[in-house]
Amino acid sequence: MRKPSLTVEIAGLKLKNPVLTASGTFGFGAEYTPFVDLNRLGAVVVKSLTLKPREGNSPPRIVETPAGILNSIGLQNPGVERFLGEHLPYLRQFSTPVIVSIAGNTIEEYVAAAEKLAGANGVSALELNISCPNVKQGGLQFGVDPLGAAEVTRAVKRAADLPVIVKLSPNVTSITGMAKTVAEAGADALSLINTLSGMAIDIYRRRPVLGNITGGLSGPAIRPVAVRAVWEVYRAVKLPLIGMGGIACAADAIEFIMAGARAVAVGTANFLNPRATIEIVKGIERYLEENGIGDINELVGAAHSF
Amino acid sequence: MRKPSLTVEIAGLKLKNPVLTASGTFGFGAEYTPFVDLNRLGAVVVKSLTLKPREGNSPPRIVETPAGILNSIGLQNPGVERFLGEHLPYLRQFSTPVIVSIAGNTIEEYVAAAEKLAGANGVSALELNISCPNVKQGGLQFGVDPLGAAEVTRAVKRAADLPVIVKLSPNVTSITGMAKTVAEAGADALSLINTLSGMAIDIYRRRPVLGNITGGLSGPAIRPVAVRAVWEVYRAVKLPLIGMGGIACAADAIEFIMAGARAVAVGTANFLNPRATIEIVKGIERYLEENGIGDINELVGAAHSF
Amino acid sequence: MRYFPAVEISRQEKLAADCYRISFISPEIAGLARPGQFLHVRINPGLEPLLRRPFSVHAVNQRTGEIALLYRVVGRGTRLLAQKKKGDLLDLIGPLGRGFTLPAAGQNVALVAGGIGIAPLYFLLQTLAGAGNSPDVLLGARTAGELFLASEVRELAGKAAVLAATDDGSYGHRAPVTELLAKLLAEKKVEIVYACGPAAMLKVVASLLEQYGVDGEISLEERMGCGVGACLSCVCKMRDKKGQDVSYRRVCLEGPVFKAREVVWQDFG
Amino acid sequence: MRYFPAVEISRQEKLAADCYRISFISPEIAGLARPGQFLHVRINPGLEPLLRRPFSVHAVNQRTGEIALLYRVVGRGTRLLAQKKKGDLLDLIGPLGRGFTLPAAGQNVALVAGGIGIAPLYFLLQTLAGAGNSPDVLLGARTAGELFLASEVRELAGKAAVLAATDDGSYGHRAPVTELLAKLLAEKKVEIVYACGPAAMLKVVASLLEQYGVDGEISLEERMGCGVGACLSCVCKMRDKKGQDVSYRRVCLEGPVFKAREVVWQDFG
Ligand SMILES: Cc1cc2nc3c(=O)[nH]c(=O)nc-3n(C[C@H](O)[C@H](O)[C@H](O)COP(=O)(O)OP(=O)(O)OC[C@H]3O[C@@H](n4cnc5c(N)ncnc54)[C@H](O)[C@@H]3O)c2cc1C
Ligand SMILES: Cc1cc2nc3c(=O)[nH]c(=O)nc-3n(C[C@H](O)[C@H](O)[C@H](O)COP(=O)(O)OP(=O)(O)OC[C@H]3O[C@@H](n4cnc5c(N)ncnc54)[C@H](O)[C@@H]3O)c2cc1C
Ligand SMILES: Cc1cc2nc3c(=O)[nH]c(=O)nc-3n(C[C@H](O)[C@H](O)[C@H](O)COP(=O)(O)O)c2cc1C
Ligand SMILES: Cc1cc2nc3c(=O)[nH]c(=O)nc-3n(C[C@H](O)[C@H](O)[C@H](O)COP(=O)(O)O)c2cc1C
Ligand code: FES
Ligand code: FES
Repeated sequence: MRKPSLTVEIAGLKLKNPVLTASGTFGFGAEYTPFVDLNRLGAVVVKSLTLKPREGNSPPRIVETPAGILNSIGLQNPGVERFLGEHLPYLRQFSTPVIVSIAGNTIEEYVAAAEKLAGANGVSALELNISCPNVKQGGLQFGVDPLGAAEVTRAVKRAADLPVIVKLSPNVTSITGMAKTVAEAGADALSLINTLSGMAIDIYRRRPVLGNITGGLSGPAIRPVAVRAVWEVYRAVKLPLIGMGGIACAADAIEFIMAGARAVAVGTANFLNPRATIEIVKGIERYLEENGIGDINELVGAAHSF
Repeated sequence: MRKPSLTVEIAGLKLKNPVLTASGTFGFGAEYTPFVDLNRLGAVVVKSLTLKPREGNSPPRIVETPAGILNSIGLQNPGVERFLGEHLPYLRQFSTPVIVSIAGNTIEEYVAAAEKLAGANGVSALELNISCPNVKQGGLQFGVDPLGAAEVTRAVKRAADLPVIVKLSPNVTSITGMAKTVAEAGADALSLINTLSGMAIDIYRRRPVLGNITGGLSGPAIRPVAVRAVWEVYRAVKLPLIGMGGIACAADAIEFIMAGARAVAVGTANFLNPRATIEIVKGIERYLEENGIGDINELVGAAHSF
Repeated sequence: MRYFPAVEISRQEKLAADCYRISFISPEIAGLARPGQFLHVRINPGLEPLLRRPFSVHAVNQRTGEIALLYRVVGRGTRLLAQKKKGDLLDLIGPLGRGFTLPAAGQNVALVAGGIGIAPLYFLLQTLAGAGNSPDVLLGARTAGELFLASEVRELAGKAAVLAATDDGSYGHRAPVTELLAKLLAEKKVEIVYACGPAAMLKVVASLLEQYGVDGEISLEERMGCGVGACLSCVCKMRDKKGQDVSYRRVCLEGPVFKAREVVWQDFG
Repeated sequence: MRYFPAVEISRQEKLAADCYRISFISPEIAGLARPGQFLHVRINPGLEPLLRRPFSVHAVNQRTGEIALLYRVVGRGTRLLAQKKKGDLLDLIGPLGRGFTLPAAGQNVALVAGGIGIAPLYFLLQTLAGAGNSPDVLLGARTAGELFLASEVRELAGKAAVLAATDDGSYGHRAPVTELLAKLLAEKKVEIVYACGPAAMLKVVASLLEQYGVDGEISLEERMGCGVGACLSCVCKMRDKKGQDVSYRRVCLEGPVFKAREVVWQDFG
């Protein structure tokens, strides 16, 4: 039997396979090249960029929790300019599409960042991070306010001639509501989910562990919440979905795909196993072979028709 | 040094210690008496009752996830009448207050259940479960709609001359908003959190694992989300808080207390260790002794003043 | 029912591919356990796996107080259990649930085991043999390799017939074990049948019993949380005595053994 | 830097209460490792603990290719690490980070170790000794029991002075090790100081170096995620060369070794 097809299409982008990197967990790609051949990934999603550089939150910025981690990086990033000058050229060597995540405090910032990136050669799509729980203003406010989310989406679509993927926050009453609003606003695809808002306390020092007090929960612990979000949004909107949240192995990835994700992103698992992305690509291929499935697309949403 | 004081007061109820059982995880108390002396608990919170008996959801009703479980019991319960006849008399033998959790599809059902229970001897307080994610109508709808939540709270307060504890859902954009609304509506205390909405898929059978498709996520996995909820609500309202979500040992309980919980409830951990509640009571006492703290109340919210 | 937080493993034996027998000494459990009851096992102290796993009491040595569990590796928990060694500790709650109702002296009894379903029936057989009752035993498995207990069963069964069937015919009759039961019921007056195995098999057993008007008890499986009746996770749909209204009953408390005719099968397979 | 998913433990030695040395054979790591670099260790394959744990390369035997890590049990991960036995496997990434810049031949060097801070400095000492440089070594600990490596250090240091101090005076001078450093700097021309230990101690070391205008490098610790520079979890605030604008730098990539004068101490203990 010939090898099954792993290629998927997201927002007009043809991807070799459905395995992406989750923004903020894979740096700008180069950090993982000692372990991973970037050419074998579906796409590289880089750390969220803001128009101007950001310092981020004060440490500690990470703490381990049961089957998860809390982080409060606070969008530390070099800004769009330096990304274009220092990081994008390196990524251009690879045949893998580069998806650039952008964040901001104001619509204007999103738009300005988007325009600069749209002009650059080697940026395949934009992911709007409107759901970062770790920055005081901006970030999450758009993520939990449907109007704000729609407005950012519309503005960026107008400003940049690139596919726009909107990344949704799980910290809302109705993620399907958010999904519908940004879909109507012109989003080409949706990423879900970003981290859950959480915190940890050091009972010996009697204070929050994180310098920022609260942080974003990620890792296997949140997988059931993420799978549910993908499941519900798949039924609510027609857009292609990129599922993420606790994916650590191929079986996890397939769970998201059957829930309705056309692609998946691997985040926290990179920290545990630097080759997680590649192993998941291989594992999905093996599953397809073992189950006589010729094309990954046959599995997208498969669990809805049981 | 004399033994530290563990007694706390919640909504006018004096509790021997701050360790309660989480509704639905401890049955009606009798199930755990082979392992636990109910007289040594702060209070027993029983499985949520509805006015009429409920059959619940079709199995499977439980699935294990990383550091957590998903359940979709669907409020199976014998109804208020049979509880009063078959279960409450047994609980009356103990000196420990009995808190009865009630749920319903309509305000009228909540009110009718509350009235019946208020009339009974041996019911110390009511906990309003407006946040069960596992029932089609009712349950969660009140939990995510501030107006509905306020209305139920007001109606039950009017109907029953008992302390009313409102249990909040984490599946909302703003749990502090919900807290403020039910506080204004007359709640005497708040319990948080109920389970997070989630699901799991069996990738070999290509279908959701749970008969109900989605379920509620509980256990250590959700602790960071629960601690954050307690932390935020503590700053938003003056009501006493009962914290729960992934508490498996005394250190976990103390984390909630320092975040602002005056009492804690143990749920999923009972399944792992049938003596969890008692061991947590002992562990808290030991911590107080080792740190020279005379009264547990000194720790409530301690992490806010670092 | 008691809580045994630290019981030392006395033996871990691999009986076949994926099939193990794990034993420990506990005169208390040996004294309390009845055939058909189960133990709720916490495999590791940490969070992996999180929940306990239920296993039927498989064999009891009243003299030494040694208890055995028979299990097949099917997932994460049983895989971790199979890694345990003599001397390691297990955390147990039990014995739990309602076991088999024993037959009156001299009643004609048959046991029907599908695959790992032999686990609780072996303890039942021990008990019956002890009471001088030697039932017919029907063993079913996918292949000969899974009939690893056949000889031990023969010893126990004494003069009674032990018949085996395999799906692939690699041992005994090439047939589902339920065919052996049909044959037995047709040829001989059986008064009570005890069965354990896959839901699909139990379903057939139940209909055969109905057809022949024979009483039977079966041991069911459902995913569990607490194991003690508190969480309502483990329910199966059952008819009441009069076979009328149906309701959910807890496998961990009202079961795991139920009267064959009580079970509402729609929920299975 | 490489990924070594399965390295077999060759030794696990308990050196003192809570202090262990764990070793494994890896000529590759032995060849790549520089003093001050660390390995990012996945202690168990499952989810407990979830994150890797960083440990400095403590000792390298170039002949046998054996690497040693020296660690103190302070929490869950190190407790689980201490349970590992010879023959068990470890999952390693490394060597990672920027190590110490070695001194020019003949420079006067001093090493200052606080408690478990001896871990990376021992490998540095091995390297210096190999290059014929015998630095002054100042060892600090809470009590004598924690100076378990003093004799091995003496051997390596050769003719150079090894001074020890304990908080409780149970061995050597009853003083913080920083007092020994103050004395040394006052009495002798030291050109480079290498230090590792608790943040509070490093802070004092840094101010002494500033006071005496002596160069120094220190090894910092911060909680890590990826260990390879991708997640920005492990940052510490640093001054740039000119001592002007401050910015966050990654302990895992730009560190763990930094110039003493670069560190902005407000962020610490
Ligand atoms: C009363 C009772 C007695 C049992 N006796 C035996 C026995 O003697 N020998 C034996 O091999 N097996 C027995 N089982 C089945 C055994 O409990 C499961 O095979 C085991 O729990 C699987 O765990 P796992 O982690 O390896 O599988 P996984 O599939 O990884 O388990 C995931 C979750 O599903 C649950 N689960 C999976 N399969 C079953 C099942 N068939 N029944 C109940 N829960 C399940 C697990 O407990 C766990 O919570 C019994 C089940 C019950 C209810
Ligand atoms: C570059 C570097 C080199 C190190 N070298 C050594 C060494 O050679 N010997 C040694 O004993 N220790 C060393 N440490 C400290 C060591 O990493 C921690 O003691 C260890 O991670 C504690 O893990 P735990 O699970 O036992 O503690 P826990 O407190 O349970 O750990 C909880 C979380 O906090 C992190 N954490 C806790 N303490 C520290 C710390 N001091 N530094 C960084 N992360 C921490 C853990 O990695 C884990 O993610 C080093 C740290 C760094 C950053
Ligand atoms: C350390 C860290 C940094 C992150 N930074 C970003 C970010 O900059 N932008 C973003 O959209 N998501 C960010 N995320 C969220 C992840 O992209 C992902 O949505 C989330 O972690 C869930 O996936 P996981 O469980 O596989 O990690 C970050 C997550 C982690 C753990
Ligand atoms: C099996 C199960 C049944 C539950 N049933 C109820 C219920 O009837 N009413 C309710 O308010 N909460 C119910 N809950 C939620 C718990 O009371 C608790 O809020 C939640 O599980 C978080 O705590 P934990 O992580 O300690 O379990 C149930 C939880 C579980 C696991
Ligand atoms: S497992 Fe909890 S009621 Fe049966
Ligand atoms: S640990 Fe990820 S950047 Fe340092």
